[in-house]
Amino acid sequence: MDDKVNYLLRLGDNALILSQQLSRWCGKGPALEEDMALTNVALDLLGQTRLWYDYAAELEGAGRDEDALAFLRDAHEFKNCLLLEQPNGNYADTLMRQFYFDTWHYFLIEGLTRSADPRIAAIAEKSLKEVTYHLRRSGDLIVRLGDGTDVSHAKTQAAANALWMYSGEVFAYDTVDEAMVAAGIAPAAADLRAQWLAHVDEVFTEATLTMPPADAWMQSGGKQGRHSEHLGYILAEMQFLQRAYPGATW
Amino acid sequence: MDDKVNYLLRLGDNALILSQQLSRWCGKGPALEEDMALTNVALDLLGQTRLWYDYAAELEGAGRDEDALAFLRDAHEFKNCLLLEQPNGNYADTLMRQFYFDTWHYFLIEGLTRSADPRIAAIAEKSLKEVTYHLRRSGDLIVRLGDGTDVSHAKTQAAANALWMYSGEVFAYDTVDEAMVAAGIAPAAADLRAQWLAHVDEVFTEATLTMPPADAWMQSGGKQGRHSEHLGYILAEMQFLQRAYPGATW
Amino acid sequence: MSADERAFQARIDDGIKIEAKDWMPEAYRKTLIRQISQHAHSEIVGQLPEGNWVTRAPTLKRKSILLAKIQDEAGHGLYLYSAAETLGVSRDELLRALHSGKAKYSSIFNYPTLSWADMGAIGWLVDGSAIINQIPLCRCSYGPYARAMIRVCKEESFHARQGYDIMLSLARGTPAQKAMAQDALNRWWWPSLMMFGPSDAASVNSAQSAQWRIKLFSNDELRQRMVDQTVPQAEFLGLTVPDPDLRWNAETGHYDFGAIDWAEFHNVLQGNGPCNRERLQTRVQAWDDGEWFRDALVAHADKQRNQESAP
Amino acid sequence: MSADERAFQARIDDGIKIEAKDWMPEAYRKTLIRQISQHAHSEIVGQLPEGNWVTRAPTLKRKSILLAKIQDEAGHGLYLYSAAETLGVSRDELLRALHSGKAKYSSIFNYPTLSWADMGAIGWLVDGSAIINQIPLCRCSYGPYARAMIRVCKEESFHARQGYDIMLSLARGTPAQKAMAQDALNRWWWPSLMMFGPSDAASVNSAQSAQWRIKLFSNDELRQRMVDQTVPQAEFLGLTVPDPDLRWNAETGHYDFGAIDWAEFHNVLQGNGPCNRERLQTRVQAWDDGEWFRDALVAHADKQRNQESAP
Repeated sequence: MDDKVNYLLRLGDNALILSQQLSRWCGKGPALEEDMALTNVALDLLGQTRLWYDYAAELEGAGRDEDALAFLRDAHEFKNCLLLEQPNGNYADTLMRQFYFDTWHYFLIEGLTRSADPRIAAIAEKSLKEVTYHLRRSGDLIVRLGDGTDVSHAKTQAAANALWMYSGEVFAYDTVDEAMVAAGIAPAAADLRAQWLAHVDEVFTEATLTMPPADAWMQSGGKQGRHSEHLGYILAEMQFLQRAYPGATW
Repeated sequence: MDDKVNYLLRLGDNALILSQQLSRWCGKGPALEEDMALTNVALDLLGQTRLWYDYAAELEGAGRDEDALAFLRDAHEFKNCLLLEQPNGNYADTLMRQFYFDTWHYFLIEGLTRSADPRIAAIAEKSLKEVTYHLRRSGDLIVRLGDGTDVSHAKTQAAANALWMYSGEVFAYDTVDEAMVAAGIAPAAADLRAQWLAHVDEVFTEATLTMPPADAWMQSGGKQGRHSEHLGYILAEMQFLQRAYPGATW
Repeated sequence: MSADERAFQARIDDGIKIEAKDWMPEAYRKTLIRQISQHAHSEIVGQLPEGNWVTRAPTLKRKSILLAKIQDEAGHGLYLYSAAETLGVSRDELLRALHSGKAKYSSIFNYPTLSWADMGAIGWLVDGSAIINQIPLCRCSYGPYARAMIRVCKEESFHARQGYDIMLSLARGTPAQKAMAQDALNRWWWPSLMMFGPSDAASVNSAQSAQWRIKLFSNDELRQRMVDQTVPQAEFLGLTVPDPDLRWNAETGHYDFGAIDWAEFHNVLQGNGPCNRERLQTRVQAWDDGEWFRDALVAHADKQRNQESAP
Repeated sequence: MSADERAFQARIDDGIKIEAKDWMPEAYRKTLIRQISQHAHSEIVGQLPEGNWVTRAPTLKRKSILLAKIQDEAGHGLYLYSAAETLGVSRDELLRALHSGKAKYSSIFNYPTLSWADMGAIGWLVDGSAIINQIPLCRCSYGPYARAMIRVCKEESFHARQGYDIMLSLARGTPAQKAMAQDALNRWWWPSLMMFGPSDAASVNSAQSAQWRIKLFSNDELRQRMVDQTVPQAEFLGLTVPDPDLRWNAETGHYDFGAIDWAEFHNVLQGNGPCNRERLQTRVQAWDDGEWFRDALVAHADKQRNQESAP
């Protein structure tokens, strides 16, 4: 598979799987305002998914459209990072997953606005306002929960610790990522990671949370299609109609 | 669809969906002995499913085999009663669902041993030992939980109440069921219901549980393919591989 | 009638809106609180049957439209709770009444969504009926409610069109899809007609509400409007309305339709619908599970306030 | 060496089984408890990666075989806990050690099962390795353990054959199925080789265990046996073993194979495998969620006993 197509699918898969997970909260959030805000994020990510997939499909030129990419690939063909397929858990888990992602996503998208690929730069430009809002929102909530009650502090710290080992995969560049860096298409890992660590540290400090060690063991494999056991279930549900009624138009 | 085929599918679907639900407990039961016993029940039901499906497929003569019936029908084509698709919940919920089903199933299978259809009678004969054991086991556990601790009593009573409205569908005979009764193939509803009520009453009395009112409103629709929202998720998971890899041999 | 009451009724008769700070009879206030909160609860509970298909929407575009629709519903709930709050009751109080089972929500949401076609049928029939019910309320006597309804109706008409569009795709799709659409129409048709409430003969409180201009048309009038509007749409889809007694009456210029099974209506209302228990449980659990979160936001806000007011 | 110790070792050297009531050195008892309970825990935790596919098995027959296999594993756990109990430790104590993270289980179960082919690979490679490890233990010095292993091994060999049969169907299936099988072999090959433990040079306690006849062959000997047995099977399947250094050595009559990544082995052992946390959490939660159930059975049994002993 072409490196750029692969890279675009990684971007799209991250956004789609996270959007899918968030949409499970529909009507079940802890407050009406949260229901709306979370759905908003899910919608933004879904929109971004479609932009990445459309470009990937076009470059691939294999006759697959956005829906074929979303609904007709099995787990080993998905390239999202493991973080995004982790279960929703309680609301602190959901928000911490979001915060870890949003922080990386913001700096990445910000970097991609300067991509040598004009289409990627344009998509990033279009997404930047959204991901800026996402990051402000999730960081703000982490502060309020971390520095809220004892219960919320404990839940948020537990989520921070539990998800930490999934936070590093985005910076573990393989040949695909490095090819994008070499071509001036994507920002380098080291810069993003430094920005990520600094921002998480800042928010955690304000939130009175302890940041787990930066040199902790990090899980990986998602980008290369080696996922956790969660993804298969997510896809079985998401893809049911397209699989059960092949060739139908919806 | 032929009434007898329909009737056989109802029997098979009940057994399959319950087996599927029980198999979710694999490795997660409250005690090793329970893990084994529950898996045993799941295995028995799966075996019965295959016997019913094989006969249904043969009578239908449409080239569908047991796997086509299990994995290539959508929710509205499934004919299991609503009781069996209710979520596992806690272990008391799982056991109460089992007890309500086992009680009906035992009396039904016992009646079917005298079916005018010799193949059905033979399958019933073969299953009778299994369902006798199932009923003894679940009744025994209901007694021990109902008359165990305050906590177990409360959980068991709550399960009894919550599932009660799904316990009557098996006795709500429609034209398909009545055709089977008229042909001497299946036992009449009234007899089964009387036996069911008497047995549940006896076990609940020993378990110090209160039996909900016999004339309470009962949900129905499953036999006719009008299910709860649960079944779609059960099938999406169960059918994934057959749907995603059409035509493959496993 | 007291002088206050006479003046109040005169304003209504003159078409002047009642505002939150105006004097109003206690019964008017209570009736409005009941009506508005019931509507708000319906928006909130109404997210659940659609939420049931959002993770299984068949295309990314349909998923996106459905998500946006559910978000709109949460927004409608928000406007409506705010409108109710102008009458001196808090959102938390209203939610407590919902969670305890004291307050009602529209019975239609006690039916399950069994296929993707139900996303079409709900938009087309349920939102369609809701709009017919709600458009007159944009002119109702209570200002905050009328203004909330204007916003709600605008978005609802999008939802109805999107629902019809789903039905259209299915009706023009494969035989399996068409069957799915027909099955959804079969299941949602009668409950949608029941959404307008009991027939006028059986309806209580209608006269007073009409006088107060918070009920502008009778249940049966609105129901007839729905049938007249929907039957040609079903015909266009090539689907069959599940009512053997349905026929065009050239004399009245309306469709005659069959008798509604009010026993079913009352049975569902009494809690025996297929999903009553689950819908309420889901909302109660969401609320209970979210308690620590809401508490934390309050605690954090308190800390911030204390810090700001510190010397 | 004391007289007791000498007599004990002499019995072992004569091939006489040690039984529960016999005198034994404390270190022998402890080593056995550790080894048997680790094996028991592995059976219990080992249910989870396979349980992950039981609801998604592709045919009713495969589902049935998989369910039966998982049930056998629970049974093995049961025999083995019983064998450990003969050494004076209760099942609850052993489970506490598992749940607290103090006791280990086979590291192989910290890898995820990502496709149906993993059900084949686990049966073929993981159960295959387990059998090679366990067959000698049927002749180990401690009677209850040896007898438990005889039962276990009999069933395991079924499992290994069933796993190979899954691989065979996939390897002869569609290109997608064959790719699934190859991917599973790629992921499970090295972890299966690691199941035999560190190479003899790095292995501790081996000498003493060998003397006690609770370890009859070295890790490397057993590992070589596994490679020699499995490579031709992979060839028959038409699959490629993911080891570029693998080749037949006509001189030794064995396959030479590449270096094992012991860093990965130790990393997983230390808790950094893909599923360490989830596996343990699942078991702990099952145990905690089941507490009320176990308590109820005890309470009921107590009531029955009291009633029986009442006048």
